Amino acid sequence: MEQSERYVKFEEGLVSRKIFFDPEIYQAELERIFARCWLFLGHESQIPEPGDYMTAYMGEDPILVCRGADGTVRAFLNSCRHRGMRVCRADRGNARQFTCSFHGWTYANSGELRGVPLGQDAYGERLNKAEWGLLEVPKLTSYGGMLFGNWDAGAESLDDFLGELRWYLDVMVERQIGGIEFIPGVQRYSLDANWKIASENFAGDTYHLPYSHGSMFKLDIRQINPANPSFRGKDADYYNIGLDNGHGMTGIVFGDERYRVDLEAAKEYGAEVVEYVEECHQRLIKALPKHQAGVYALSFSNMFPNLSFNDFSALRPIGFYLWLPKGPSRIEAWNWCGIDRDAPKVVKDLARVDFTRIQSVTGIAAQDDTENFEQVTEATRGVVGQRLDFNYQMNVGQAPLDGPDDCPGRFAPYISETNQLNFYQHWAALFDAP
Amino acid sequence: MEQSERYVKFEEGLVSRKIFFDPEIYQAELERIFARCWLFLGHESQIPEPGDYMTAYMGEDPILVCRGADGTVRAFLNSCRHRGMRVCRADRGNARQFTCSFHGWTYANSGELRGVPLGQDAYGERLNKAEWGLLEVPKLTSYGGMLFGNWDAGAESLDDFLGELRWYLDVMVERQIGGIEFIPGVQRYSLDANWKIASENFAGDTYHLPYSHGSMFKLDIRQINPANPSFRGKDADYYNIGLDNGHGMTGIVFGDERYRVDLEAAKEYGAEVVEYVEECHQRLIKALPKHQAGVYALSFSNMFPNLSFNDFSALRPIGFYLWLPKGPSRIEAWNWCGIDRDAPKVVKDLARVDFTRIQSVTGIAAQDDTENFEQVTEATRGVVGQRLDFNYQMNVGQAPLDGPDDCPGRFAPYISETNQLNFYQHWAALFDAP
Amino acid sequence: MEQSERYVKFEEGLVSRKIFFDPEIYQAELERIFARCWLFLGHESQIPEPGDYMTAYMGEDPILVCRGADGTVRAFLNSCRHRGMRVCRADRGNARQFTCSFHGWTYANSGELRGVPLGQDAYGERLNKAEWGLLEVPKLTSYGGMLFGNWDAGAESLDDFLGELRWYLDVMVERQIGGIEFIPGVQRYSLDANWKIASENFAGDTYHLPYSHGSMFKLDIRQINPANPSFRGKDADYYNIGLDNGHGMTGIVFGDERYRVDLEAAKEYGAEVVEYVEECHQRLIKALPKHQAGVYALSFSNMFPNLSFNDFSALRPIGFYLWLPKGPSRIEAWNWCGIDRDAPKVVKDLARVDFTRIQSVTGIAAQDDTENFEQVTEATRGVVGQRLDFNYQMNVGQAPLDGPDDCPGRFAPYISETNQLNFYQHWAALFDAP
Amino acid sequence: MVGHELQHSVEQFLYREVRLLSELRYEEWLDLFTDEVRYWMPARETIAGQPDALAGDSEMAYFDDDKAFLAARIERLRSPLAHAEQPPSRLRYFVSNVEIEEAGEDEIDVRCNLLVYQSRLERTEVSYVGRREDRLRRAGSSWRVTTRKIILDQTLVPRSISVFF
Amino acid sequence: MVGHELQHSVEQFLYREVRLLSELRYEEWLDLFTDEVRYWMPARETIAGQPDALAGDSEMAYFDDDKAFLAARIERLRSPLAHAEQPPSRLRYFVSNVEIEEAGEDEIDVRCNLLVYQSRLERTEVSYVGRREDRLRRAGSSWRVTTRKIILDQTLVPRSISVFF
Amino acid sequence: MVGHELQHSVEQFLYREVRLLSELRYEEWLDLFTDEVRYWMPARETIAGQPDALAGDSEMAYFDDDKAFLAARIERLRSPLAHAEQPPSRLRYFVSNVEIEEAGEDEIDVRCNLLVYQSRLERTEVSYVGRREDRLRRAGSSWRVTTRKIILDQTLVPRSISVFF
Ligand code: FES
Ligand code: FES
Ligand code: FES
Ligand SMILES: [Fe+3]
Ligand SMILES: [Fe+3]
Ligand SMILES: [Fe+3]
Repeated sequence: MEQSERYVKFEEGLVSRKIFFDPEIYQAELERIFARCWLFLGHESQIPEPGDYMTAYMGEDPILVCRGADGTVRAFLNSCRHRGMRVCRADRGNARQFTCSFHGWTYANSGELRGVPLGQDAYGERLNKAEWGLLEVPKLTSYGGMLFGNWDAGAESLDDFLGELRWYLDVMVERQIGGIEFIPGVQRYSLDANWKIASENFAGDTYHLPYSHGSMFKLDIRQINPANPSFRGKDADYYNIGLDNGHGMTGIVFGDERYRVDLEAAKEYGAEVVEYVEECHQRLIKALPKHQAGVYALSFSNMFPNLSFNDFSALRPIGFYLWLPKGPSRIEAWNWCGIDRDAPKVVKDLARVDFTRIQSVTGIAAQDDTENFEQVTEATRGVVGQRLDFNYQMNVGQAPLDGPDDCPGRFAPYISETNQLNFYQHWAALFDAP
Repeated sequence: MEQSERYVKFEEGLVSRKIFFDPEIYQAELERIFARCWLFLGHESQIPEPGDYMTAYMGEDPILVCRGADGTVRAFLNSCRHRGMRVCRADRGNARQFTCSFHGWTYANSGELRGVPLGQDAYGERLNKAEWGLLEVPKLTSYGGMLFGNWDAGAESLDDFLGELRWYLDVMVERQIGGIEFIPGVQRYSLDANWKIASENFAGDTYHLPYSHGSMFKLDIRQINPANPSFRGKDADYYNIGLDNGHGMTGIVFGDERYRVDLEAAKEYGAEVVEYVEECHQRLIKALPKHQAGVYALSFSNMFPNLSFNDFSALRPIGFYLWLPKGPSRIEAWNWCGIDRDAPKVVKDLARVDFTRIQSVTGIAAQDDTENFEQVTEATRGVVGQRLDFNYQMNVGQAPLDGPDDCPGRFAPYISETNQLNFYQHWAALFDAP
Repeated sequence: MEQSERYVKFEEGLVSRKIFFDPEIYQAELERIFARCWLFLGHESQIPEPGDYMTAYMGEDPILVCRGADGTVRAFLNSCRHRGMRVCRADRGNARQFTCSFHGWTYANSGELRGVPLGQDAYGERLNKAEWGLLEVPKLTSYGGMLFGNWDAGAESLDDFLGELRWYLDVMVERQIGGIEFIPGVQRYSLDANWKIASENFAGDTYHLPYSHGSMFKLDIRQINPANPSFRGKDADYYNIGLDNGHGMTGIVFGDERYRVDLEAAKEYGAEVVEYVEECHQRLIKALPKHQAGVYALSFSNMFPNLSFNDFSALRPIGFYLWLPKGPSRIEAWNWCGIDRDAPKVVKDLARVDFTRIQSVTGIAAQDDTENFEQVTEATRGVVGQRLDFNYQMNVGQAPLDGPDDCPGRFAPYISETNQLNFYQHWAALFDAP
Repeated sequence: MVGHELQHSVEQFLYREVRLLSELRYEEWLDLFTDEVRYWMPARETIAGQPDALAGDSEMAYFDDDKAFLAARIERLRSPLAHAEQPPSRLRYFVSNVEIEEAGEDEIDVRCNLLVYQSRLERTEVSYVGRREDRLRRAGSSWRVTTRKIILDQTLVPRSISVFF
Repeated sequence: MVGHELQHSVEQFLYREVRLLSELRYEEWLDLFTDEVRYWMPARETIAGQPDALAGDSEMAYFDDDKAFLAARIERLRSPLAHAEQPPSRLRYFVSNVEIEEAGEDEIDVRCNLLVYQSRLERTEVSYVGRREDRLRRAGSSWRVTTRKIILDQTLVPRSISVFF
Repeated sequence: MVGHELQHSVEQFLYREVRLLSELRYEEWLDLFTDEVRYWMPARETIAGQPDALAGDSEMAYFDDDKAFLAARIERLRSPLAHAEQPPSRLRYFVSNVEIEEAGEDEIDVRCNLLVYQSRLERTEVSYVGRREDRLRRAGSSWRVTTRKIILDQTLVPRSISVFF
């Protein structure tokens, strides 16, 4: 029996509570998932100029992401090869080279070891500098400006990893007039929960919306941004879609539905915004097949393992929520706000403010999620609680829905739990991999 | 060799320091002791009305104790069966049902799963609600209003578990005119010590009184409450009594001795109080055999594993001190003050204030106990210290005393350490159980 | 293959990052290194009078160091043999005996169990007091007033343990007119790093000076104390010296070089100080062979495992820096300032103030060391980082230098990394010992 | 340095304001802000060479609320479904180091240091540490907040924020 | 809002009072209380629908002392066997957000926020966070405490309490 | 008890002084000290029978600086190689319980409680807790520090100290 079968009972729609607490399972995740999957590092717009850099994490390993003099972006373990010091202690900046504060080894922002103090005198020929550059993340790929790295040199390509998800991401990416850019700055916060609790939530947990966020939906959140969805319950033409490699999307609707909502909302802001929305739509129609363009915008989703994001509208932020693992029961969440570089200022401001208010650290949605994620953790760590399973039975045995033709993924109702099972099924496959 | 023999050397009166630190031993305790023994949950008087509820812990598992519409008290794992959320986040209140804040599953206070949002639409026939009620503690028994639960459906009855202790508890329970009630409110505090250090202390550690609490006994604590014992050293007619299943009582004296002290003390408060004390005594004589009634009140004791209590007098509080395990070296202590529901107000106030002053979080006794419990922990965690044993040799090889006829338990002098060995002997038996 | 070979690749000059994090390796260190090596306890001058005592640690075990009525110094596990309570909770004081605050067992400051409350009444003949004195550290030796203890009764003598280091320590000790004394008081601080990171640094890490402490060397630190070294880079007549049993010394220079610096510096303070320096030199010449006396003062060094110290000059403090292990990634550092008991007040004040300013908790050197030690830890704990090795290749394959005749140790350039490898080679030998 | 009467009046205003928060009197608290208030908590990063690196006006913020949205937050907090504050946290605000500068006719700039302690449920304890830069406008014998800029010293917020500053 | 002279006088009284505690001058501290003082710290729970759920008059309390028992606590602390404070803790009291209301002729009601930091032995560190509601009575140029109500924000006290508030 | 004008003036001086530190305006901060200042933080131990056991004049200290060395520390902090503060920490100083006593002609003794919060890099958080005993000298309408004695309550310092008090 595969080890994971004890934990993930796919057919029954059950997942053992153990995988959210056991320290050994967590260590195995760091090795078999975070050291093998494509992980999000940030966005190119955060480091536009040669020499720009930012720091990040892959699993618990600190990363330094640099744009070289040649404009190429590279990522490195942010740890000196000499004796491990954090080479760069700032969150971001611009530098041609990094000098380690311990003994002063100096690395070019391309990673190679440029110089060591007292070089020849101290080392003579005994140090082969070529072998002691910063440990580079062997695979780094940018898609729509989003940077992904993978520690496994033998890993499949980002494209293969994205798999079916790519088809939907293209909608988000192609809709942008000037391309996605991240507004400067990041939000970071800690929460005492396992990283999967948050990731699976974005992968498919539409079911928590009406109750977890009932207080939000009671508000007229169109007052924040008219493009805000008034919550919709089960609705035949909204789908959750489970994608290969554990990715999951919620609330996908076809046939220009989201475009119509935007257009309506845009009117409240005048001609400039209306034109902007129309232009976004035009771009999509030019760039993509009609049925794909008709998706127009996404809802909240999760790219396996731990990058959640949402994109409801051209008038709202593209939110990125990275759930960094910091132990079996601790997450460090990093949030970014993406916008269309060429959106009108009114739209950019609208999106930025919307971001702070809904899903950010202070957001009226995120607050209640944190409370739930943390108390799930608190309430399930006892030895009796650990004997139980989490329940994902909503759609067990149910046939997938027929989505529109030529649209990838396994379709499920807007309110469903299949995406989470899809997430854990992939988790199990990686967990069992040698 | 039984695994436990490495740790508990009963014949030699030695106990290994390892059992107070080793994380694996602690995990085993949670499974073999806390998931199998009868554990204290609180008192019925805390939830008198239908719909009243309070939260508690069994080991590290969070518990929700509810009085149903039918007046029946039930206890449940306070964790949603859907995905584990803490169903009730308040310490107490009144509710007919509990709606989980995550997805809104709703449970009756009888535990059954009443409704799930979008029920039929979302789940169709795929969720068997009957199987997904709150996990009920299979065994729950009330004795004298004290609620005890046991996770082991096959466990012996509470009566069998109390065993010989029952005979003494009857004295405390029968003495009450109106029965025990807990004054509203609980005290909670943390201390960095292993749960057994505190439990064994109440089980039998009379030897710590003169020195640990020397500063208290130097005071005229009769000024707090004339029924306060002036400390008595070795005294032929005071006994520590080791009881089956690891329970232990200290300072038991027969022949109305404690009654006489109360009567004397009562005079300082006038006729009403004197009559009250006499009435308590009368109740006992009616309810129990003379030699049992002559016990009148208990001293400090421990019900295995972690419920300590004391009951010195009808004019003093019945203190309950629950030592909740929160890791190998951490306790969360919950304190309650029990009084006779029908005691005169002057007596109730006397008892309540006495409680705050002696054994409570701020009590002049508890302060010094905490200092000792914590520093025992600090001072014994090193690898060399861990090689040593704790010493309980005071009465090794000594024959039990002959107690009065027909009184259960193994009798030892008031100053003795046999009750602690009795505690660890039972601990060892449970530890070795498959 | 020896277990340690996976971690310490001596020939290649590589050490696995695992040994700075793995909890099991840490536990093994406590048993095989800290419970078997000679460890520093403090200095006799801290407890000059009969009855004086101070507390200390050996590994994570708390220690009580007492000077008995007979003037003999003894060390004990600071944990009551009855039930483990910390017998002495003060950092220092004077006491003929220690009464445990839990049950009042009383120990003479010679360790024996003097009395127990209610002795005969409680214990009769059942307690063999002779067996229950404080656990004494079986080996305790004073050298130059420095107290060292060893838990291993079968361990080699302190002399054998010091080995080649003794030859150099004699220089430091013999130079003192009145002998070393510690000024009253200790500094303590925590840092989140493994104990070896700090110890190896003093054992040989001259290479970190120019960059880690560049900000200090940019100052005219002769303004603090003219005897302060202006930083010297590679300099043929300064040596790092690797000594047996893992000890390491840096910056040793022969032929009265350090004496000349002192004499020059002394002039700024007038005749009294010049005479003092000359007298120190004379003492050395009388006490030691010329080539040994010519060493005059030491630089920074580490006595395996965790006692770092420095002694640059007769006008500067003798700094002691003990790196107490408190978990795989935590150190508690204790700092003391040693001076010559008979030095002129001006010199004593100079040394004391110098101590606070350079290497103490607030010192302009220590601050930057802490930052590096902590961030090394932070940056190397990830699963990918843990796959790498630390690099100590500076002198791999390089023949030792020829030091002056009859001077013990393996000589390496002032800027070198051989002492660290010497440290880890000994660590490996102890780690593999049964 | 402004006079001590002014100092006293401002400190009492600030103490009362945060007390209203710890007493969950959100609506009364909101009344202490002018209609055009900007309630702003810019994001903060460790940027090489920029010690006090705060996000700019159109960059990342934790809060960037107008009075209408503050009101919406309060309306939400009054809902039984505002789980983050159900049951409510116990909040303690330590306002200290109050410094005042005149800012024209009837306005003043007020800085203070702020330690906000949040205790909730059984054992969740969080502390937020930072400073506030307020612009106050005279309103009769008291004051109204016309701009509030909150600057946490933490670049990693200890928990998602369900409290006001 | 009371005048700033009164504010100043009360704050100085409160500062001195807690300083006496951190200086272990317990007897002098006790002199600052009237003979009929009630020194009361009611217990606190998280009760559904009752935000600031404090135990009532005859319900659970942490402290419910009169002057006589405060004196007894102090007498005990002076004993070498008062192990909880042997050797004594190092205590730091941060009194802030002092708000005053007149309460008749020569009495005032004083609220303050309180952070009490306790450091003891080698590495025990504990913080108590809450507020105080005092009734003070004028005593010549100074004050006496006639009622002290202490309300911690923690429902789980971080350690057993061997300090005064 | 000194007058409230003096209290106000001193508190404002202390607030401004620590603000200069949190704003990294070290040189301006140093200007607030007299040339003969002793900046002293004696070591502290738990010594049986000596509650407030501070190291004496010629015993162990954490700081024992004159103005010249304070200047040297500042010069160092300005170096890009002062790694302990590169990038700089985020510092917050809570000055409270300010008590003043006249000390002759134009000098006063000022005590205060001090909580210094240090946040640096991504997640290093440290708090220093203690008191200060300053001697201030009148300098025109403001003050200069002529003696500063810093007494931490921690006998185990939470981290090596790269900040001023
Ligand atoms: S650790 Fe980076 S240079 Fe040595
Ligand atoms: S976790 Fe309770 S309803 Fe989902
Ligand atoms: S533990 Fe020391 S006397 Fe009992
Ligand atoms: Fe959500
Ligand atoms: Fe006790
Ligand atoms: Fe250094």
